[in-house]
Amino acid sequence: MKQSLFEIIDNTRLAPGVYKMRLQGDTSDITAPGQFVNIQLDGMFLRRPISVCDVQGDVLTIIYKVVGKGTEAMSKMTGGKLDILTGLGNGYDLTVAGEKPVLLGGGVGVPPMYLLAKQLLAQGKKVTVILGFNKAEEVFYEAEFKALGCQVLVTTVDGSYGIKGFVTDALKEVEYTHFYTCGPEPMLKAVYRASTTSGQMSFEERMGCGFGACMGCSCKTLTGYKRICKDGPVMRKEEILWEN
Amino acid sequence: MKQSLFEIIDNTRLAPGVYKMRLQGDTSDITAPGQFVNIQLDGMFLRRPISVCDVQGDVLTIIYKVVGKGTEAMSKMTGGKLDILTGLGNGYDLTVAGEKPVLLGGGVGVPPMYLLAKQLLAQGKKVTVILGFNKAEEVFYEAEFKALGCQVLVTTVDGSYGIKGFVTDALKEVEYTHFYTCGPEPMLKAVYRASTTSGQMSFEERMGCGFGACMGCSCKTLTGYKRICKDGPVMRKEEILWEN
Amino acid sequence: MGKLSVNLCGIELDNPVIPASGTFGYGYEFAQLYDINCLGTFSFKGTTKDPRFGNPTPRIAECTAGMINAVGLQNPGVDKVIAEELPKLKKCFHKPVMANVSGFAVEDYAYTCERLDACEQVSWLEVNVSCPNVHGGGMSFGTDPKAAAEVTAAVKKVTKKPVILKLSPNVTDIVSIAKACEDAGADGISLINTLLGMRIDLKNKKPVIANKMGGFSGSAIFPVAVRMVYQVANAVKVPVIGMGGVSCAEDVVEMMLAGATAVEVGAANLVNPYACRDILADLPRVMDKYGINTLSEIIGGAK
Amino acid sequence: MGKLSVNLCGIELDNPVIPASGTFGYGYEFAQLYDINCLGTFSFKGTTKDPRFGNPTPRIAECTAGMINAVGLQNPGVDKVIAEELPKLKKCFHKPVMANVSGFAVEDYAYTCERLDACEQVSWLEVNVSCPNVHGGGMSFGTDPKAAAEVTAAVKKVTKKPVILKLSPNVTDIVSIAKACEDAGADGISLINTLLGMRIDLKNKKPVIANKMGGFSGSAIFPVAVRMVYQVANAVKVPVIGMGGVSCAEDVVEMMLAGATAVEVGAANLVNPYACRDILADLPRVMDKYGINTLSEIIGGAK
Repeated sequence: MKQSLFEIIDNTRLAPGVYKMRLQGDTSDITAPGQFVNIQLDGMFLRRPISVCDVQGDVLTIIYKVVGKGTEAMSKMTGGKLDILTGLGNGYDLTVAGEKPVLLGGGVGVPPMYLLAKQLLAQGKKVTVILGFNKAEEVFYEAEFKALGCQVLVTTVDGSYGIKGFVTDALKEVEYTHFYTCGPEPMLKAVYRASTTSGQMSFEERMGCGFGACMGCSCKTLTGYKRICKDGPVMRKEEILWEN
Repeated sequence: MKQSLFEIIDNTRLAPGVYKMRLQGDTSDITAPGQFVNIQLDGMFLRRPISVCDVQGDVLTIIYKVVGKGTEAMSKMTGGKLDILTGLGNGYDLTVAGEKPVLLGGGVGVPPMYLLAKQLLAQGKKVTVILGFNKAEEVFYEAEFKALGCQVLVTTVDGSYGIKGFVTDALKEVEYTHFYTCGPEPMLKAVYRASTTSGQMSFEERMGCGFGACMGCSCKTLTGYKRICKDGPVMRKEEILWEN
Repeated sequence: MGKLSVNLCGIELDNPVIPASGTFGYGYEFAQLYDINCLGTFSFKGTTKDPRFGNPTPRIAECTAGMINAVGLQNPGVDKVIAEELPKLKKCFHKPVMANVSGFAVEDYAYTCERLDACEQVSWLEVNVSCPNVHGGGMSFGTDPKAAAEVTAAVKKVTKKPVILKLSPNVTDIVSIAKACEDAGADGISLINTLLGMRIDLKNKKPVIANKMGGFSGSAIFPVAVRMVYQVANAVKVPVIGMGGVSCAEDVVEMMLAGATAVEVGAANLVNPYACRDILADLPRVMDKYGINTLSEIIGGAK
Repeated sequence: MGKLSVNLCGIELDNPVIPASGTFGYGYEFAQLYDINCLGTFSFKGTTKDPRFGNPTPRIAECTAGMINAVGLQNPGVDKVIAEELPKLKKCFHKPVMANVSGFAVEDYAYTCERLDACEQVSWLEVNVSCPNVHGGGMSFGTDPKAAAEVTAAVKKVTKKPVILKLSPNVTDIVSIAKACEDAGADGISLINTLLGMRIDLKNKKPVIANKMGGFSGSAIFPVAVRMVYQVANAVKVPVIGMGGVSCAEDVVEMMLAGATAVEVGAANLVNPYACRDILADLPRVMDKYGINTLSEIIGGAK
């Protein structure tokens, strides 16, 4: 973990309420895809945890959804510096991907799949990415994933774009060795049930500190109590305990 | 009273910890010298009450001392807009000045004397201004008052500039028909005692609202309870009741 | 009922927004800024049997997201309030108004309420047993269920108008006090009054406020207010007026979800004199954003 | 004594800055960021007799200038704390440390304190009778002078180490509880724990926190903390540790002027992991600004 100031390069709208911000700063503590950063915002007591979408040299890319006053304020930023804690969370384990990993991202669960796909491709894996949205207008980053060179499937619940249904409907058609997923809990559960291989899933929870000090985001797993911010956000399928 | 946004024109240092800010906006509610404005600052719950130094058309000039985090932040401002309540307080009554009014300002009690002097001179009065400071480096606005065309006497407690002593020491030498004063309470008391004519004095108190709603700045006078922010800050010598 | 209207103790309010006593004077300062008849009603400056100057100054201290006041119930006394203030108030506010009453003995409360009961423009009596800034009285009535019940019963004897007990948050068990007031006949409960707070001036190493401690208000105390409103609204049958740090339309909705039938706005009026007008203007937008058709339907909605 | 040093229950601290229990874990997360041996000491995560997962999530809600938590004393239980956490802690922190203890029965407190008494790196026992987030225990011991005294007496029987009672601010009369603890043998008092607060999510119209209510902390509660520290420090002879919303060096000085011998920093550590280090770095500047030669001389200076 490192605390440092990042300079906002740009901040662009990708879809209704979804923005992409590029920041320049010390990215040296960001060591794995699936990690997140925690951003301090004026007038907000708690930092805002946001997953890492991409890192290139000293440029950090995040994609975030406007959910409250904090992210609302972020969406209006055009420049300036932000106090950011980097290198938070465990991130995904690439060593167990096998030859044909599948990546499933739902809504704002899509961004962390980007850096993951990039690194898996760099290792010569055959990467399939399934992006799930509610409707056509919400779809983002399909072209970016294609540009990386992965096979990309897009699903929309209302069928207004791509495959009609959920990411799990697309998963049926895919042959894979391991899965990586991030998205809302109902989606994670569906993927958990539908998947036929080992896999890793990234969880969300309201956090206090984001670095393991406050026990605000604890969860029970088959391997004991875990702090989603520090021992997670990525959990292995085998250790997950669904409480409800 | 009016609430409106003012644009910062400039903000310059006059003396150690003393700054002059010029703002552009709707000054129409500023009707008398001795009134004050109440300024909202980011991150501060209460507004900052600051006396009016000058008004020319839509340009408001204030002079303020850095006493805490709020005024500290103000001193660093170079531009932008401020939410300001204008037209607060009763202000000085010019109708009773007589032919030779004397104006006594001590430290940050100096600024309101400027607009007052200007208006009295415009009425053809012979105006004498006594400016009191602790030491030479604190002296400000002597030239500005001279430029208006009043007789200006400066006192410093340590004698490092002008007349050695307090404004009351200079007052002895002046022939006057009425006095106007603003400054720290000990100075007001001294002027009250030393003065040989009727006069008006401007008081300071920690304020809540600044417009008469909260009763946070009440004081007892010979003519009843007064709210310094609304019935004051200017009191007539004849009504003052010194509690300590 | 309309989109914004609520029923407070049998009297319909156009909307639930009520400036809190002590932050709105008798209304005129604000009437110069906007037509205060847009308000549901307002609770005018706390009234006592005899005139009071209140506490020595400084009476105000600033805090993060709030302020401390130790005014100490400055007011001209009930006779002058009725003779001079209410007629002036009537000129700028044409709706039923809420009278806020304090005292130092049970008899004081009864005397003052009886006098105000005779004023037809007064439709609710908000009985303040929670002023932290007066000695031997005020809050001491609000920190003991028996004393609070006594005041309630005494006031109920002298008026047929709705009696609303304003409670102090500086207690271990707010529910027991609210219930004691309800059992003694209170027609409503309003809370929270200010938290007892203190600041020290690092320059002179003394308390900022002459009275040392004072009442802490402002958005900082909102979470404590929501909690107590929720606890009390779930324990009593009479309507609850929620207050404490309310400064925007979202806060009004949150208070009502917690169980408030109406919402008082206090310190916010002092920093933004247009606060209540602005909140009213923004309420419809916030209601639409969160899918709320009428405010009356969300009262106590958070279970 | 040095410029910053203070004496806490007979043990000299290099400085009065102490990370509060529950906001600093067992120190390692922070030891990765800076050498935590710069701290006066720290109070490690609240320990109970048996392991606890704590409350369901969400456990956290944001507020203006603060946050609500309802963690509910998650900890591995005293045996594991002694066997696994303390040895790890010793590696990154070489000074005497403060153990924070909670329980659900008087016997729990005694059991846990007796076990920790045997650990030589533990020099103070901070007994938490004020946790708002556990049912049947925690705060209930801290809202009744008799119960608080009972816990104090039981713990004093099993240890010779200084026993500091951590009190809840959610009470009518904090002084009576502090005095009861002192009379029962407490060597010190620490306060304030969190204020009981609540937030409601306007989107789903439900309490944000699964446990509904939780402990409200952060700079918003500072004025309440200063007031209670002042009241208690002026009523008891034992040293008082002040906490509640402390987030900068000025706050530390204000707490000490109010009567605190040492100062705990809580929520600030969660938003700025370097908070305590930054406060320590800034203290000398603030002391010079306000003409303070040594911190020990200003304790209780505000009269």
